[in-house]
Amino acid sequence: MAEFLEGLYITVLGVTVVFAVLSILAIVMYGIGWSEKRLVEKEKPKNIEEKPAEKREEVKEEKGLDEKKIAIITAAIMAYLSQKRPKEVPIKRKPSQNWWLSGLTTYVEEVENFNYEIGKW
Amino acid sequence: MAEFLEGLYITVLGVTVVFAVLSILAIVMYGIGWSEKRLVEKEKPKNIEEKPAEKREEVKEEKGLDEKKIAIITAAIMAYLSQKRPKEVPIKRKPSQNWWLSGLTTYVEEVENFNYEIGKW
Amino acid sequence: MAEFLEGLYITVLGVTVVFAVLSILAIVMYGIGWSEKRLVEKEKPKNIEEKPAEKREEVKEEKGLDEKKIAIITAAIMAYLSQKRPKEVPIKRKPSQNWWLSGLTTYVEEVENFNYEIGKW
Amino acid sequence: MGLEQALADFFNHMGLLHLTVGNIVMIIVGLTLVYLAIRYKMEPLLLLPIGISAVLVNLPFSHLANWPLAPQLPPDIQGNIFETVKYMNQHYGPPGIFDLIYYLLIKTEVVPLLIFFGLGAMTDFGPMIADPKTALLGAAAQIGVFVAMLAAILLGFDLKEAASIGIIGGADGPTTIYLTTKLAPHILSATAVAAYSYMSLVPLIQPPVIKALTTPEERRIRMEQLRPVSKREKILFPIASMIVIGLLVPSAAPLIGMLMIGNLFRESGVVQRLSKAAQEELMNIVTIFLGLGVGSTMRAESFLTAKTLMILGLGIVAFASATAGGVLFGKLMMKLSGGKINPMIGAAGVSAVPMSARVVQKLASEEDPGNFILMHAMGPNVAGVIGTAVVAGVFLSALG
Amino acid sequence: MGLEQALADFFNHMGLLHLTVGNIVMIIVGLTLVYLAIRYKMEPLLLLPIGISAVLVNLPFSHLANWPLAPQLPPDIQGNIFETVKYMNQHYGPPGIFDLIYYLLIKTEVVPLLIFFGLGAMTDFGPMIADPKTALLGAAAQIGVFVAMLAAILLGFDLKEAASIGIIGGADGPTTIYLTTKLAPHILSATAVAAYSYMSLVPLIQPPVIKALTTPEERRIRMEQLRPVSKREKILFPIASMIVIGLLVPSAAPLIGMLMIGNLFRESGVVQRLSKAAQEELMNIVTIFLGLGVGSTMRAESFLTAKTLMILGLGIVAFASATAGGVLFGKLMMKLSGGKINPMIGAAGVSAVPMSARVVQKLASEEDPGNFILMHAMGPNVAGVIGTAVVAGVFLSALG
Amino acid sequence: MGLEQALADFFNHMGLLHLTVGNIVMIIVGLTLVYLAIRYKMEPLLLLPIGISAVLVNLPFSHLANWPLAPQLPPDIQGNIFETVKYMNQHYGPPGIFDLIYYLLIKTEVVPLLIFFGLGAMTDFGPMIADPKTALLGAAAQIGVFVAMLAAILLGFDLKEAASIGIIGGADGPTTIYLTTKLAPHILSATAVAAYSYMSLVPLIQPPVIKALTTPEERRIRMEQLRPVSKREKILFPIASMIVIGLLVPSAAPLIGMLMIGNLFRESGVVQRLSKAAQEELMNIVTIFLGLGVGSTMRAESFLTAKTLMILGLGIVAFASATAGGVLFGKLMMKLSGGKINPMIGAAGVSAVPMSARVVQKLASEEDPGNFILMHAMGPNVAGVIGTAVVAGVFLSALG
Ligand code: NA
Ligand code: NA
Ligand code: NA
Repeated sequence: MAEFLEGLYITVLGVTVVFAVLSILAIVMYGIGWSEKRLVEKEKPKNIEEKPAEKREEVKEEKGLDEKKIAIITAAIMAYLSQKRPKEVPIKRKPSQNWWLSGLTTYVEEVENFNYEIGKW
Repeated sequence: MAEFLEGLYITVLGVTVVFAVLSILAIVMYGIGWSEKRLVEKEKPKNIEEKPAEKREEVKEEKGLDEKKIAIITAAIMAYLSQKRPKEVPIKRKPSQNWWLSGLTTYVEEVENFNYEIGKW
Repeated sequence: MAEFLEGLYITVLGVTVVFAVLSILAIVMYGIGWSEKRLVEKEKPKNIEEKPAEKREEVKEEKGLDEKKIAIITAAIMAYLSQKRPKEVPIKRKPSQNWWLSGLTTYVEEVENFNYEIGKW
Repeated sequence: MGLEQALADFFNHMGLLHLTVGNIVMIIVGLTLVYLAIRYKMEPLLLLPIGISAVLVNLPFSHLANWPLAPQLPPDIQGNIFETVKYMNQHYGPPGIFDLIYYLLIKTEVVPLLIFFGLGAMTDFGPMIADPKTALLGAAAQIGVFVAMLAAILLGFDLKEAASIGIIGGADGPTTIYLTTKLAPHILSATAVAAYSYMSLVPLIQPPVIKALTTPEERRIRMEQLRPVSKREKILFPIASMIVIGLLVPSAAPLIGMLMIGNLFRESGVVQRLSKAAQEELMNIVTIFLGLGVGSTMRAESFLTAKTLMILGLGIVAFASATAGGVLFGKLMMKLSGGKINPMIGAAGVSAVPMSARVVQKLASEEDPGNFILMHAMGPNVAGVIGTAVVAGVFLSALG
Repeated sequence: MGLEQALADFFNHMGLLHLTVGNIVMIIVGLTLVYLAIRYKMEPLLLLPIGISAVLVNLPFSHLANWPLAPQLPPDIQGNIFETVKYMNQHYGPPGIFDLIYYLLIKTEVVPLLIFFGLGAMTDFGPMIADPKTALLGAAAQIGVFVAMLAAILLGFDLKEAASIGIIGGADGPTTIYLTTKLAPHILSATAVAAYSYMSLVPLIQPPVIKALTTPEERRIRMEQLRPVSKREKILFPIASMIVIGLLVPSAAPLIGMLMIGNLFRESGVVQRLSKAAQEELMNIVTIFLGLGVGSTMRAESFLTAKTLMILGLGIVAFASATAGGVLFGKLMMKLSGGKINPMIGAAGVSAVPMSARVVQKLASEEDPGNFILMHAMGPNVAGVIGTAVVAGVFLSALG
Repeated sequence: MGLEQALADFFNHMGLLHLTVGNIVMIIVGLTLVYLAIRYKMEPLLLLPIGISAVLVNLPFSHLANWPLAPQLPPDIQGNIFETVKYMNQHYGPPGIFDLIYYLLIKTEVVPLLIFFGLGAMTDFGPMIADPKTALLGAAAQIGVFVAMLAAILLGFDLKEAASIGIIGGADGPTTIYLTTKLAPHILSATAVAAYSYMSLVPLIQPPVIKALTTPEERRIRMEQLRPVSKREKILFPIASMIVIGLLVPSAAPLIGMLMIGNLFRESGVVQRLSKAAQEELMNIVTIFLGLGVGSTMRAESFLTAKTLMILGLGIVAFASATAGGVLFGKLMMKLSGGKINPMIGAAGVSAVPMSARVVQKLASEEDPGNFILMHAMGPNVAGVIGTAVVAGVFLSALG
């Protein structure tokens, strides 16, 4: 029973502390929120002038570049890159490295597929 | 010679054990395979009804979307994304961060290339 | 003052050593550079015959494949892949896994955005 | 040594011949956890390593874990981890890999604290900052911890065990492991397994409790849109809460401190490299060690006791009463706010992030498909992590 | 202290003046390994770190590795790693970074076991599950281990050394390191270097042996398509084999256990995060430590002996006889199966995964370009990893 | 224990009531570092963890760091890290996570050396190989180290402290931490913070010094295009420099050795996996530990002294005189080369890579927008890393 009583004491202590701590934390957060609000109000007047400018710019960009054209350009760039890349990095993996590079599985699966394909014929 | 004899004993023991263990493992694997087969057979009847439906769906999808159209749509989406992304993450790296971000090299190579280009003129 | 004197000794020692070491290192580097130059000169005659062939090949490839065509092909491949991939990996994340997969945030932000959208109506 | 001798020796040390009933039961328990993890995706990142590691350590002579978990140590070396491992090596032979993980990485708090660090880097405290009063619901849910603790005392557990059992109701795995390791290491496997199992069972445990305590009208209450939270606030929050809690409950400082450092890395925006490492590289490695280390404590002698069954039972009590505590306090806040707060969000004070928040959302949608309170439930949800760490701090300062 | 004194002291500790012939030879050996790794890509992930670390530790007074490898320890602290490091620090000064890596990460088995864990996460046991009888070929190839062991005894090595040398024939680096560290740490560098070197020379060592033991007709034998293996089977396999082997050969449990945990992570599909970590972040870091730690044991006094040359020679014997063992057993299976099995796949029981399987495929293609037996060779290949771990377990239980 | 007693105990250990003025000042210092790191991105990867960790350890009883930094140890255990931690545990209680990081990872040199390893994998020595004579400028900048050392002695610091303070002028964080940990651990936090702070202030500290010592004409000097450097040269360089420096200054071998191993991993091209791990996974994790560990040494009793202020002052002296040393030697080389060398590139011998090189480029562009000397400045820049490590080696051999 002494243990239970001690448990009760700790419960009272614990509940008090956890509520106290989270209440204080909540107050601190309200404080942070309040000061943030004041700071933002102070900063706003300056920003009003800047923001529209930014927005206009964005709109312009979007207008300037026709989506269709962008699509073609992007694809072209990608095609160019995909043509370039393999040449730049002529990977010559050694078999043993495959194992390390976890390539084993991929490789195995490749062959597995290949075998199955052959199996079908 | 006593050592060699002991080596022989260990050899006999070892060869026996390794064959025994891998044989038992093989038997276990045959067991797993056999129970898998039975399980699959049990499950099949149910799946037969489901699978064709799935397949049909897939076929539909593939028919529904003309590859050419998809190509254009994809490219368009990508172009749109590539247009968007840089604005979302306006990375402003500090020089010192370059070093950490292993960007040093890239940066250095960039300049190197640039220098060489200039050197040509 | 004894300490300062010792500091001076160490300074003399240190400056001497650091200059000596970096000088020797510089000489070694000059040596490496010189032998590299000789090696390259030796290797050159062989390469001359090979390189043009390579270059011609590259040029051919570039001519062979019209950039426009490549663009379309690439986009088509990508579209095909993007169509394939989601089916191959039908990820079914459990909520708790989101937390681990750091998806929590993304998820939370998603909902946040969603809530704001609703808030507008 | 003749061949016969060699063979005899080999067979004498064949695990098969030394398998006890206890081992077999533990192997089955381990396999069950593996099955639940794979088949039902029950917290697989923890329960899969825990389960498979339990299987391995219960194979006799497997030498992955050679040391006992709660050894009788000479009084002068208790509390000295370096003397302890030396002593263990002397008396129980060289450490297996799981002994090293358990004694050097888990018992020293390193792994649980690094997990908290990673969790901090993964957590968005935004919803709580946007509506600070919801943090109180994270406190209310801790009532379940104390209810379970008192119940455990009544069932005959001593205070330290009872506290470790109660903390299960906090629904925070690392906190449970951290506290149990310090107060009652012999029941670590039971409390850890209970914590992670019930966390993944939250969608089953919570709804009946919530429904019993709320009316459909209450569940239908819509809440105001949360205000947006600025980057500055998100940066200030971890710093402020680390200092506030550190000054009030120093024994919670390691957990809260590491959580908040992780969160500061995340929100500061200037150390993405480190924040990513905290969430990924480091987190993954540490999670592997946590799972294997905790699983290696599932030995027949310490797990297969009536205590373990009681702990599993008390775990349910803990989760249910934590849910009830949260919901009832939610009803109080609803009354005080004039009906602006949906009392269900209190249930999310049980911090199985983000699952209990999702449960709450689901129940809200059931009553009214247009009712979105998930974000409001995230506030108590993350507050519950802090609350449980604070309670652990109180336990450590009173009993540690 | 005057300037002259300072200068004199400095010169007295200049490594250049203390360079022994042994150091010079070892530096050359190290540079050769670096050259082979870079120029011929011979197992670069191991041989590059090993080689460069050997160069560094042979620069006199370089303080990266200050402690001897096989010190004379007082009998009461032998086998106690914590007492050992304390003793070493007392007698040989503070540890260099390589001492810490070697004594705390390699000698404690942590690094080899974590590598096995990663290998498990990288390995697909599918081909072996599809055709379980091929697992026996993985057993047959272990004959090479015993042949080399017996040869080593005849050459004058003691039993523990001979076992460590024999295991080279298993063609599993981490197993070799694990066993040698426990049985004969003073020859660790020689066995490790031999294992990794010959693994990368498999395409040169195996073909002549295979060709000598098989006819072109045999090499032309086509094998039936392997059946597909379900996810369920792949999940059950690591669990079952961990339990089976753990119960039969407990001393192999650490190696097999970690391998199979890794494989379960891989196949379960629910812990991709951890599986990826095992294969990448953790594996890369651990590989760096393994290479540097093993390389740091290449000291003139222990490496530049006739023993090392003999070990290198015995390594070839081991690989060749392992290949022969596998092929001969393959021929037996061919006979028993009525010619359905290509005997060459037995050579893949030498587990240099997946290289020996590729060698087999290449030889098959040479005879018949349409003959695809790579997948069938993968079965013995992965079985060979298990087989070697089992043999290591037998050695440990008989000699450890 | 009654409730009153429990409450009394709890309040007696509430950190708030034990906060000293020293703690408060240190918390403010820590928060200032956090602010500078986030707001002005001053070396955030180090200063953010250092700052926040300083905040945490100054919350009383926070149990993240319980052990003193420069304890009075019995003479027979000094220099024995394993005895030391055992002793600390006995006298100051179980280690907090920061104690473990500091005593086991930083004091043992592991973390600074692994950072050097990662830096090696990140560094391109190409520009220095292309024009080896610029390496001398990396030596010249070390003069700043000695100037600051002598100044420190005059201000009353002892030799070991003075050397640790001087090395700040080398502008290499890990080298500073490495040396200070070995020579004067009680001033570690001051030298580390000074090193990283001033490294990020290089764009403010260097320009006035450079401008004062050069004429606009000199700054306008254009330099010849650097020759291309082959892969072979880049591979040979780390090997050669490791051997050369290791043989001449063995005490610099750990730093230079790890740096060059990392660089060899990078340039060899055959171990991308390991090179990536060195630069990313391992580097990120180690950076976290370095920052937290160093920050945890910022205790009021050791940081809030007149010494710290003097160290911060001497740090500026070190950076400025290092810049001056480099530029003046640059002018000498300009004269000797007949005006082919821009003397400003000497300032880049201060190795805050690549910042000081950028400062030089910026000043060159200001005078002549078409003047590109960045790559030429990268030579002295990376040479400065080597130079500082050599100087640290000299200090260790003379004083360690
Ligand atoms: Na909680
Ligand atoms: Na093998
Ligand atoms: Na420097």
